[in-house]
Amino acid sequence: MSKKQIKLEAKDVHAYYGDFHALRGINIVMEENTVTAFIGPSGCGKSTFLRLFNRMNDYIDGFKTEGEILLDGDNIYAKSVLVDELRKKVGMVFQKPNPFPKSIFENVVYGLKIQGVSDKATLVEAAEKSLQQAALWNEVKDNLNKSALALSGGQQQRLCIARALAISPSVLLMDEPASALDPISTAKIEELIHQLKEQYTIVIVTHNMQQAGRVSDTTAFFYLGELVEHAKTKTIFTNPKDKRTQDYITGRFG
Amino acid sequence: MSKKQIKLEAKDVHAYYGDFHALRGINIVMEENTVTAFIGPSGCGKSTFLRLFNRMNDYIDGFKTEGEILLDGDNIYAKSVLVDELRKKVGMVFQKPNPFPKSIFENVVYGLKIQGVSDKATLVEAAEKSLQQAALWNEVKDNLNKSALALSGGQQQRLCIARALAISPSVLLMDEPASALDPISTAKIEELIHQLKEQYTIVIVTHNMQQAGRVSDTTAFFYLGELVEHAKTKTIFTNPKDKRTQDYITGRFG
Amino acid sequence: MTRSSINQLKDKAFQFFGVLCMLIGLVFLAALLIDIISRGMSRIDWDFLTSLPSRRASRSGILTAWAGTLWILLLTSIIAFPLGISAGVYLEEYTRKTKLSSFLEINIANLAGVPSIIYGLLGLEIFVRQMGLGSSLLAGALTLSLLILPIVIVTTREALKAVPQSVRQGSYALGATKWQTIWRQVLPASFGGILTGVILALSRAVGEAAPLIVVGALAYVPFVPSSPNDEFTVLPIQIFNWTSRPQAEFLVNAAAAIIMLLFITFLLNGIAVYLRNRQQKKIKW
Amino acid sequence: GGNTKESNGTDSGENVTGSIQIDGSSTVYPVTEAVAEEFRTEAPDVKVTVGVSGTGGGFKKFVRGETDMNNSSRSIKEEEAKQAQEANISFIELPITYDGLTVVVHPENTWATTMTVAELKKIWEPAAQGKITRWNQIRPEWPNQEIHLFGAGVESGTYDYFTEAIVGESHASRGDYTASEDDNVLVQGVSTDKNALGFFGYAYYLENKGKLKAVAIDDQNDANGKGPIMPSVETVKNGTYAPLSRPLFIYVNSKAASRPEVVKFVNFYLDNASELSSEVGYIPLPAEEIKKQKQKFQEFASGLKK
Amino acid sequence: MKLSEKIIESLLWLAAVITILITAGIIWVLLAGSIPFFQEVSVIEFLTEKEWTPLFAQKHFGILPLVAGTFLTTAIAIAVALPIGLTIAVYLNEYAPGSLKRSIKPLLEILATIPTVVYGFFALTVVTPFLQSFIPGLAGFNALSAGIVMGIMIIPMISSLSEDAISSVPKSLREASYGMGSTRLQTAFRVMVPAASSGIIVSVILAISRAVGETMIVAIAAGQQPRLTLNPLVPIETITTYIVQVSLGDVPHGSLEYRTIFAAGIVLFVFTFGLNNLSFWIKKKYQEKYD
Ligand SMILES: Nc1ncnc2c1ncn2[C@@H]1O[C@H](COP(=O)(O)OP(=O)(O)OP(=O)(O)O)[C@@H](O)[C@H]1O
Ligand SMILES: Nc1ncnc2c1ncn2[C@@H]1O[C@H](COP(=O)(O)OP(=O)(O)OP(=O)(O)O)[C@@H](O)[C@H]1O
Ligand SMILES: [Mg+2]
Ligand SMILES: [Mg+2]
Ligand SMILES: O=P([O-])([O-])[O-]
Repeated sequence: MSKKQIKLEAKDVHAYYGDFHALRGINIVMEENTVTAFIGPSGCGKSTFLRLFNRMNDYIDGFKTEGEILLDGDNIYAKSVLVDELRKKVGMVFQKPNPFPKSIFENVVYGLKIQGVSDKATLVEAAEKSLQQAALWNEVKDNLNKSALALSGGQQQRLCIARALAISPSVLLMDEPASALDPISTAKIEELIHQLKEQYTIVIVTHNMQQAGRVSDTTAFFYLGELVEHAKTKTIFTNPKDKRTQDYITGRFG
Repeated sequence: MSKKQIKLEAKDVHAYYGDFHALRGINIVMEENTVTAFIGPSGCGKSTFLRLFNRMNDYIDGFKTEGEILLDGDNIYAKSVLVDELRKKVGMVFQKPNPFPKSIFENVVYGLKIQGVSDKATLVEAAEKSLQQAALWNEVKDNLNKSALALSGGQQQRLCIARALAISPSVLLMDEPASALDPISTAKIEELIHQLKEQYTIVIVTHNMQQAGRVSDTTAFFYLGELVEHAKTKTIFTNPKDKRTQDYITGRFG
Repeated sequence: MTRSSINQLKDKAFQFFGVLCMLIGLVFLAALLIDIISRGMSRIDWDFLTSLPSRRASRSGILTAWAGTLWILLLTSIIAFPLGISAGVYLEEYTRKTKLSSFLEINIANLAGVPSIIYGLLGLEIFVRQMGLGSSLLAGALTLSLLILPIVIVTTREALKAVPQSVRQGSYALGATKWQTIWRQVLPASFGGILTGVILALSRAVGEAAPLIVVGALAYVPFVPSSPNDEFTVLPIQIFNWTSRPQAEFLVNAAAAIIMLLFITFLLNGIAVYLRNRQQKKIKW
Repeated sequence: GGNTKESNGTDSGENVTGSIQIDGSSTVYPVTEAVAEEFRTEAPDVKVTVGVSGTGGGFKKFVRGETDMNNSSRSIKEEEAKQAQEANISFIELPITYDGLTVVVHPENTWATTMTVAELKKIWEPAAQGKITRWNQIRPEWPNQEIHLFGAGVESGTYDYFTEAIVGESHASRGDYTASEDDNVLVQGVSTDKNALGFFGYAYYLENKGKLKAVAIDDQNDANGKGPIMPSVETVKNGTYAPLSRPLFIYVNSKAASRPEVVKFVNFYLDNASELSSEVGYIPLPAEEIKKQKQKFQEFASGLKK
Repeated sequence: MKLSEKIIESLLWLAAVITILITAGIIWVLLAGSIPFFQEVSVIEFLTEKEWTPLFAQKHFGILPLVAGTFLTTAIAIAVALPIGLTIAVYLNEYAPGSLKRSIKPLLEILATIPTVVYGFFALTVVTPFLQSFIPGLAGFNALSAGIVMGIMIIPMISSLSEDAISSVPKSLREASYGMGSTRLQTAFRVMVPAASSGIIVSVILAISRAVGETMIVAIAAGQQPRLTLNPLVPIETITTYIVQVSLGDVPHGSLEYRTIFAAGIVLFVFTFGLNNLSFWIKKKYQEKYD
C-alpha cells in the first residue's frame, strides 16, 4: 500500500454519555481512498466513535466529547464549523436501511433538495448517477416513483448508499451496513464498497470478522472504549499484537 | 458415547406462522443426559423448533404444527396432555434472563407455589438446593429477599436456571442462554451446563459456534426451516457432510 | 447570504416560535391559576369548608359539595374499577385477534370519545327514569362510572402491555396456568400502572359537571348526603351554580371552590404521576 | 317524626324529621331558599331541597305528586289543575309576596329610558322573530344597532305572565332570544352587553342595581298612573306599576300537608315571608293578608286530619 | 382447561362485553328519545329549517343554528390549538433538550386536567372582559372567548399526541436526514411530520371531537341563544349547551320538548362517533404501516 494523503484523524478523543466514559483516549489516522474496518465486541464504542466523524452524536442528551477530530486537517468540532455543511462532506449509511417513506426518486434527491436545488433536470441526472454508483439503477430505473419501502432490504440499503452519494461526500461512514441483510445482498454491498473505495474514504463498522477481512484495508479493534490495535487487516487477522485482539478474533468472547 | 435411552424425538414436524412455513419436516432424536446444540443463521427456525418441546408456541396467534413430538415416547401434542403438567417436566431458560420482579426467593419457589406447595420449610429447602445446583447459592444466600432485578445479568440467568430446576424437570431447553451475557458469566453458564448434563437432557440454541463446540455432545444445523445435518459435534465442526453446513461454520454467511 | 446560513436562520426563527408557543400555554395556565387564587384564596377558611350553602355568599360554604364529591368518588371507584380492570385484563390477556376482539376495541375507542353530556342523557334515561333512582348519588355515580370505564380499560391494557412477554413466558414455562400467570405475575407487575390509570380516571370524574347536570344534580341541597339514595351536589356543580349568580361575592365563593376542586384534581394527578415515576424507577425491564 | 299534635309552626323544641321536596319558580326561589335556610335552625333534621325548574316545569312534577310544594309566579292553569285532579292530588295556593317584573338594559344604554307596552309588544311578539333586530326599528331615533334579547325560559311563570301582559296571549313570543330559567344568566347577559334588553323579577334587578338599568314602563292607561313608571316598592304596592306587577305563590300538596314537617315548614314560611321577601328584594303582602293565609292553611291542614 | 380457569375467563369476558351494552344503551336511549320526536317533526325540517325554537309557542325545529354554534366554537378552538399544539410538538421533538421535554410535557398536560367549569368561569370573568377592552362590539356571552379558551384546553391533546406520533417515527429516519446535512427544521417538516402525519391527523380529529362535545365552557361563556351565524362576537348556542339548558329547566319527561334533547344528542353523537371512527381507522392503518 503506497503512502496516501491523511483524510481523517482523531487525537486523544474521549467521549461520555453523562457519567459513562464511552471512549477513552483514541488516536487514529485514516488515509484517503482506503477502507477502514472497526471491529470489537458489542458496546465497545465502535458506533460512538464512527458517529463522531459527522457529529451525529451532537443531539444526544448528555453526550460530551474531548480531543480533536480532523477532516482534511481541520478540526470539525471547531466553533466556526456548520454541522450541516460538514455532513454534506461526510456521508453516512446506517445499520438498518432507513429510506424515507417517499418514492425512490425523492429519497435520492432529498439531500440536493434541502440544499435548494430544484431544477428537475439536474435532479434527475444526479439521481441516475448515484443510483448507478450504488449498483441499483438497473433494478429500479423503471420504478423511480415507487415507494422506497416496497424495495427489499438489500435494495433499500443500496438506496441509502445512493442517497448518501448524491450529495457528493468525500467520506462515507457505514455502521454495520450489511448486518440486517441476507448473504446475497451482503455480497453486493461488499462488492460496492470495493468499487467506491476508488473515490471515497470509507469507514465501516462490522461484527462479521470475515467481512472485515474481505472489504477493508486496515482494521481497528476496539475494546471497552479503547482502541486496542489498528493495523493492516491482514496483520490483525493473522498476527495480532495484543492478546485481547487475538482472543476476540478467535472467538473466545463476543 | 455409549447408546443411551431416547428422551426426545421429532417425527416429520412442520410448523407454520399463519401462511409462513417455518419448519419443513424435521426428524431428530435426542438421547437422555446429553447436550444437543441447535445452530444456524438467524430466522432458520431454531427457536421455533425448540419451543415445540414444551408447547410454548401454543399461545401464538396463527401458529400451527404438524407431525409428532415425543417425550419419553409419548406424543406431547396428544389431546389428553395437560400443558402445565408437560411444562413441569420440560423446563426452559430464555435468551434474555427474565426473572419475575420479585425477590430471589420468590422467583425460585414460584413453580412450587403454583403447584400448591405452601410449607415454608419445604420451599426453603428446595430453594437452597436449586440455587446450589445453579451455582448461585454462595452469591445470594444472604440476600434471598432482595429483588431479583437487582442481580447482574449473569446472576439473573443462573437464577432463571435455578427456577427451572426447582420443579425438577427432566429436560432443559435453553434458547441462547448466554447471548446477552459478558464473557465471564458465559463461562459460568457453560460450566453449569456441563454439570447439569449428568441429570438432565439439555437442548441449547446458540449463535456462537465456539460455544456449541464447547458444551454440546451433538449439534444440529438448521437452515431455512430445514434440519440440514445432525451429528456428533466434533463431526459437524471438522467434517460436515453438507456444503451449507460447511459454509456456515466457516463464516461464509450468517 | 449563503443557502446554509439562510437555513440556519429559519431554524433559529422556528426555535423562537416554538418557545413562544410553549409560553402561550404556560402563561395562560399561570394566569388562570393566579387569577383564581387571588380571587378566592382569602375566602378559604374552616367555616367555608364546613358550612352549608346559604343565600348569603359570606355565610355559604362547600360542605355539601365536597362531601358529595367524596361520595361520588367512592361510589364511582367501587363500580367502575372492578369492571374496567376485568375488561382490560380480558381484552389484553385473553382475546385472540377475532372479530369480537377488534369490534370490542373499536367500541371502546368510541366510548372514550363520546361526549360526557351524552353519558348524562344515558344516565338520565336509564338510571334516573327507568331504574327509578332519581337524581341520587347512585344515579350520578353510575353515570360517571360508565363515563370513565373506557379510560380505566385503556390504561389497564397499557399497563398490562408494559409487562414484558418474557415474564408471562417465564411463568408458563414453569407450568403455571393462564390465570395463575395473570394473578401472580402480570397483575402485581402492572399494579402501579393500573393504579395510575385508575387515579387519572378518577380525576376526570371529579371535574365533570355536564353529565351530572343532565341527571338533575343541580338543586339547593342543604344537607350532607348520608346514603347513596340521597340527592347531592358536587364541587363542579356548586361552582357552576355560583358562577351563574350575579352577586360578585358569589364569584369569590366560586373561585374559592375552584381552588378546592383544583386542589383535589392536582392531588390526584400528582399521585398518579408519582406512582408512574416510581413504577418506572422500580422496575426496569 | 314524633309530632302528632297539631303544629302551628311557632312551637319549636320538638324534633321534627323528614324531608321536603320543593321545585318550581326561579322568581320565588330566593324567598324559598331564604326560608329553607332559616328553617334549618328551627328544624335541623328536616332535609329541604329546592329545585329551580320554572313554574311550569315545577307544576308538571307537582301535579304528578313528585314534589311536596311548588313555587309559582302565577296561578295554576286549568289544565294543570285538571291533571292534579286526575292524579288524585289536591292542594292549596298561598300568596306570599308581590313582585314587579322589571325590564332592564345595560347601564351604558342612554336611549331606552322609557318604553311603552306597545313597543315591548312589537319587540316580543311572535311576528318579531328574525325581523325586529335593531334598536332603531322600535324608535327611529334610537341607534342603528343590533338588539340582543334576554328573557325568561318558557317553563317559567314569568314568561307566561310577561307574554300575557305584553303580547296579550300567554305563552306567545318570538323564540330568537337568550331564554333561561336561571335569572342569573339573564343578569349576566344583560350586564355584559351594551345592546341587551331583558326582563326578570324585581329582586334580581335590585340585587344588581349597579350593573343594570331599569326601564320605566308606560301602559298608556292613565287610570293606574300617568306616563312611564319605574318599578319600586311604592309603585308595585299601589298598583301603578302596571301591567307588570304580580303576586307570587307557593302551592302545597295536601298529602304533604298531612306531614308534620311540612306543616311546620309552611307555617314558618308564612311567619317569615314578609321579612325574608323584602330582604331578598320583593314587596311584602300586608300583615292582615298574611294572617288570612295562615288561617286558610290551618283550616286546610286540619281538614286533612279528619 | 380447568373449570376455575373457565369461570374466571367467563367473568372477565362479561366485563368486556358490558362495554358493548353501554354503546347499545347509548344508541338505544338516543333512538328511543328521538324516534317519537321524528314522528312529529320531519327529518327534512330538522335538517333544513334555519330556526331552533322548540320550547316556544311558535315551534321551529331546525338544528342548523345549534350546529352552526358548535361548528363556530370548534373552529375557533382548532384555529388556536392546531398551530400552537403542532409547533410545540415539533419543538419538543427536534429542539428541546430531553430535560425540558420531560418537564414541559406534564406541565402542559395540566391544561387538560383542569375541570371545564373552571375554564368556563375563566372565559366569562377574565377572557371576555379582556377581549372587550379592544373588541368593542363583543357581547358578554360570545363564541370567541369560549372558543379560544377551549382551544387552549385542547392544546395538550394535540401537542402530546402529535409529539408521541413524531417520536414514534423510527429514530433512524431522523438520523438519515441529519446525515444528509438537513437542519432541524428541514428534518422536522420534510421527514418527521410527513412520516407522522397520520398520528398528527388522529390527534387533530380527536381534538375536534373533544371540542364538539365540550359542554361546560360553552354553556357558561358562549350564551344560550341559537342563531344561524358565524359571527364570533355574539351569543350563540351549541348542541351541548342546549342539552344543558333544557336539563337545567328540567323539562318534564315525555314531552316533545324533552325529546328535543335526544334529537340534539343524536346529532352530537353522530358527529363525534364519525370523527372517532375516522381517527381509529387512520390509527389502525398507520400502525400496520410501521409494524
Ligand atoms: N445514547 C446513549 N446513552 C448512553 N449510553 C450510550 C448511548 N449510546 C451508547 N451508549 C453506551 O456507550 C457504549 C458504546 O456504545 P456503542 O453503540 O458505541 O457500541 P458499539 O461498539 O457500536 O456496540 P454494537 O456493536 O452493539 O453496536 C455502550 O456501553 C453503550 O451502552
Ligand atoms: N410469532 C411469529 N409470527 C410470525 N413469524 C414468526 C414468529 N416467530 C418467528 N417467526 C418467523 O419464523 C422464522 C423462524 O424464527 P425463529 O425465531 O425460530 O428463528 P431462529 O432460528 O430462532 O432465529 P434467531 O437466531 O434470530 O433467534 C423466522 O423467519 C421468523 O421471522
Ligand atoms: Mg454499534
Ligand atoms: Mg431464536
Ligand atoms: O321561574 P319563574 O318564576 O319565572 O316561573
